[in-house]
Amino acid sequence: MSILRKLGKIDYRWLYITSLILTAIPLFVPIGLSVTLSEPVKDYYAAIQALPEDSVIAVSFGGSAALLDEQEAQFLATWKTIFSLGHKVIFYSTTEDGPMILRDHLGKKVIPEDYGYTYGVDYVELGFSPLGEPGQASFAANIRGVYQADSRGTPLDDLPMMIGFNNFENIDLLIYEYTSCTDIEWAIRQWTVPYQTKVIATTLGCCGPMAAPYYPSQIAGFLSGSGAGTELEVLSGNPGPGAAMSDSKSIGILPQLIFIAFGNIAYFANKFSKEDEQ
Amino acid sequence: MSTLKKEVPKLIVMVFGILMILGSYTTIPIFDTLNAELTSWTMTISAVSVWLGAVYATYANYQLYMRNRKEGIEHLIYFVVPFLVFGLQFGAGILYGVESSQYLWYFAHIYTNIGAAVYAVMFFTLASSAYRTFIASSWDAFALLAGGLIYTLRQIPLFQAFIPGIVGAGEWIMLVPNVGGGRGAVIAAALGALALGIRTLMGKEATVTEGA
Amino acid sequence: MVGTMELLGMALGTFLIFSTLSMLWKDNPFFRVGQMAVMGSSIAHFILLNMQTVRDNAWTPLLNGDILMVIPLVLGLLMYARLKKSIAWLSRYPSSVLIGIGTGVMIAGTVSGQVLDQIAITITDVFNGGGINAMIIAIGVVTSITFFVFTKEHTGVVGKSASIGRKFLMISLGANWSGEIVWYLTQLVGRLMYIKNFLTALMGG
Amino acid sequence: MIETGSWMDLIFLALMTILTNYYLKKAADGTLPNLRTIPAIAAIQEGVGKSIEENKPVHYAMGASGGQLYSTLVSMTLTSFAFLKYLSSLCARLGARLIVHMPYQTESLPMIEEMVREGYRVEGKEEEFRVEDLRYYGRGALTWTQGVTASYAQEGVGLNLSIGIFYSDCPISLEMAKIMGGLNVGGTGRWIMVYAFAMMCDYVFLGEEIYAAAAIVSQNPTMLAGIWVEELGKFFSIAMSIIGVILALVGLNIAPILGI
Repeated sequence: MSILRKLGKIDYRWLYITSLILTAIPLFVPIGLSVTLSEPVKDYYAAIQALPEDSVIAVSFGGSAALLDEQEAQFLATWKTIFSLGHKVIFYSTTEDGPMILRDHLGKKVIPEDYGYTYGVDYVELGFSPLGEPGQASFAANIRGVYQADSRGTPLDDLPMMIGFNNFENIDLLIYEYTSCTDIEWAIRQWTVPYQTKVIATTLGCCGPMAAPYYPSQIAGFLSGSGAGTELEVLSGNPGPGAAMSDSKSIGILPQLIFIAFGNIAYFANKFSKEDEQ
Repeated sequence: MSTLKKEVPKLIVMVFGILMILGSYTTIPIFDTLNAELTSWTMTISAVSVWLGAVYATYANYQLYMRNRKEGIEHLIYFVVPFLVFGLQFGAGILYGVESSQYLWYFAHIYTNIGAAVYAVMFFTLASSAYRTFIASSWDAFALLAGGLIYTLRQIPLFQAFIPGIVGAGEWIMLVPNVGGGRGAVIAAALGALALGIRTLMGKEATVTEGA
Repeated sequence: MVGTMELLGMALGTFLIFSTLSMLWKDNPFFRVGQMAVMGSSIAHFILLNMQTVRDNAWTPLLNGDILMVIPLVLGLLMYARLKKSIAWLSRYPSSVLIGIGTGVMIAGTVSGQVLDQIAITITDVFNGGGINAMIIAIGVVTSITFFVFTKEHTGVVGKSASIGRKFLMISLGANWSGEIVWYLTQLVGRLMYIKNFLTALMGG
Repeated sequence: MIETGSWMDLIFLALMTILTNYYLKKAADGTLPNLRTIPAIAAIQEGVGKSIEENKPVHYAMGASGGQLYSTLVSMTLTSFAFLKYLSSLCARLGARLIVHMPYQTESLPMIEEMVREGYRVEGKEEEFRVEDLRYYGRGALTWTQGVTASYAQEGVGLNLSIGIFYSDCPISLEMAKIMGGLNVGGTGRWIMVYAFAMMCDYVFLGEEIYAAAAIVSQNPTMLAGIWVEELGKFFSIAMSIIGVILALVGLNIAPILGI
């Protein structure tokens, strides 16, 4: 009995070190586990697929350098899906890191020109503005109120795609990429509620439960975490970084589950032994 | 003087708050224009104040060094390193621009790695806290444990493959009881925030009206 | 082949990952140096980006004749009044502007987005034939709000409702924990992949 | 003139404003709400006492992003200011050292200093206030968590009070304070992060409790009176949900009245 009780008092550092080792192993010895698709991911993909030809998609890009491990699979698979369908895209960054990540990824990992796109005609990149919720509202109502030029300094009116393009009326779908869980409300309050713009969202794994109350009534679909990014990779047939992470996550979580079991065994062993003593 | 120190700020809060509300609820163009203008102001005010942080950080760092300097040379290193890194990065940003390859090199290797590593550390801190608290010692604790475990298993490919129905169960946890509880909490917190907001605009919120 | 600068960067990155993770073991000089370096780096990065914001949002428009931009610039400068005690009260002016704007935006967005719409969705889901799940959500909403009632002791009907609400809240907290821990695990995997790539590059891979 | 679909919002807002005014008047006459106990409030004083006994500092954290003034989370910022003022006053009165881990939003720093100074001033000890104990770490959760953790490790933790806007910073700061022997008390209005407080704190303010608790610690009648308004809002939400669901079951949808 005393051994069982000790299971509840193991030094945390054992948990840390076993998790670290087990997470690392599949990086060297891949297992290749399959993934199962979930409804919000299927609906996210369906929302892009359902757009008529030559639709315009606005991507509110909330990329963060420190969170790329979680976000990268999502946005790479999303961009590949959009570009393969030929829709026009307007990227605007809501985080400081956004333009740097776009520069790094949108020219090296997914190249729009490979899909026959021309900058300024089929897609534009507006750069960073610390939008926040009021900024999202301003953008939806009057893009030029927030951006006078694109990220390269070209005035918006000199970009063919942006001529006569200035607010929500020109946008068929908003892909709202965010990292701060409650920010989903900004898209709902400033896009869905006032303009009934169709919104799909990508966010971190932790934000899934917070996005769920708004799905499917206010957001048509969402990706939460790199796991959902992996699902989109599978669904859209665009393999990417998500798949490589799956195995490590599967094995790395095991010590946590075992330690939770240990904690419960120790608790009940303690409880029953006290009852026996009484 | 009291009017300038206390009453005018209260009035400013009230006027700007009401202007923003009018912009949201009316179709009068002037309020929309004002909303956009004021929003732009907030970004500027905030951005201009950015050096304040450096002032506080420098002062605290200097005082820490003065207090610990006799304990060893390492404290001099701790004191100098932030200034050195600041100077190098700020210089690179000013000389080459924040979107230059030099700055991006710095950004990619320092900023990105430490940021991501801090999040990795959180995996461990959450793990140890779960080991301590995910104990089914009551029905409330059992609910916490069940919600946490089922949704975790749903997210991990290994369990998706070997536990039939775990995806459905995990989705159900997320889309049904989580929504019920979470929505109730959101409504309650929103009401708390609203009540406080209204008091603020009425000039009755102590944190805004009192100060040294 | 990876270039020398890239390899150097990866070595630095790997060192910083280890220094950050090392704090889990205990406080140590590597962690301290890493922390101080990050602080300097982060403040520099933040200042640079904000200087751009000032330039794009206020300075350039001002030079182009938008005279109104003087106001936010002056308000921003008033923040520094806090550093001198005799004029510290002046910093309340910009703070009040920000609080007023923030409160106005919050009120307008919260009433519908987080109160009325949430109740409406709960009802609509039942109306649209959401079945047992919609009913469970509705029960969760009502009982969990009861948990947050402060002016009634949690006894009798209120107590029972609050107790049920607490179960819903706990499940929600558990699900939130789960979402976070899997995300952080992803971050850990990402950093391990970075170190693996560095080792591969170091060996000429 | 009025935005389409906004009438119900405006009516709700008007009612809340009228009720606020009414209860403020009642508060002026000395009528205040009776509130159920929130154990975490008493724990703050206990924690300050523990810090003095152990000769360790009291830490106050409002989150890496806790200084948002012009966002929808401004209420949470103001709430954290109320706690900060209370705590600094308590520390000044009892003689504990207070370290404040400031958020990265520089626009909130003047108000933070003002709150701490005010706390010391009301106790007549403004000269004991030390600016170097207001710590700033730069932008984002990553630097903030590192700075806070380093401070815990190097200076010790008696009480760690964390109230404000927390994102993914609190899982490290709270757990590290716990591992280093601190008494953790705290809460946030951001539901998504409440789990971390529930798991890592010795005493927690669950979600909305921070607003009520801020009014209680302020002992300011107008803030306390405001709790009535929140409460009526909750009763309204409960009643509308129950009535709406019953009517929905018999085929009547009242949701459009609420704005959808």
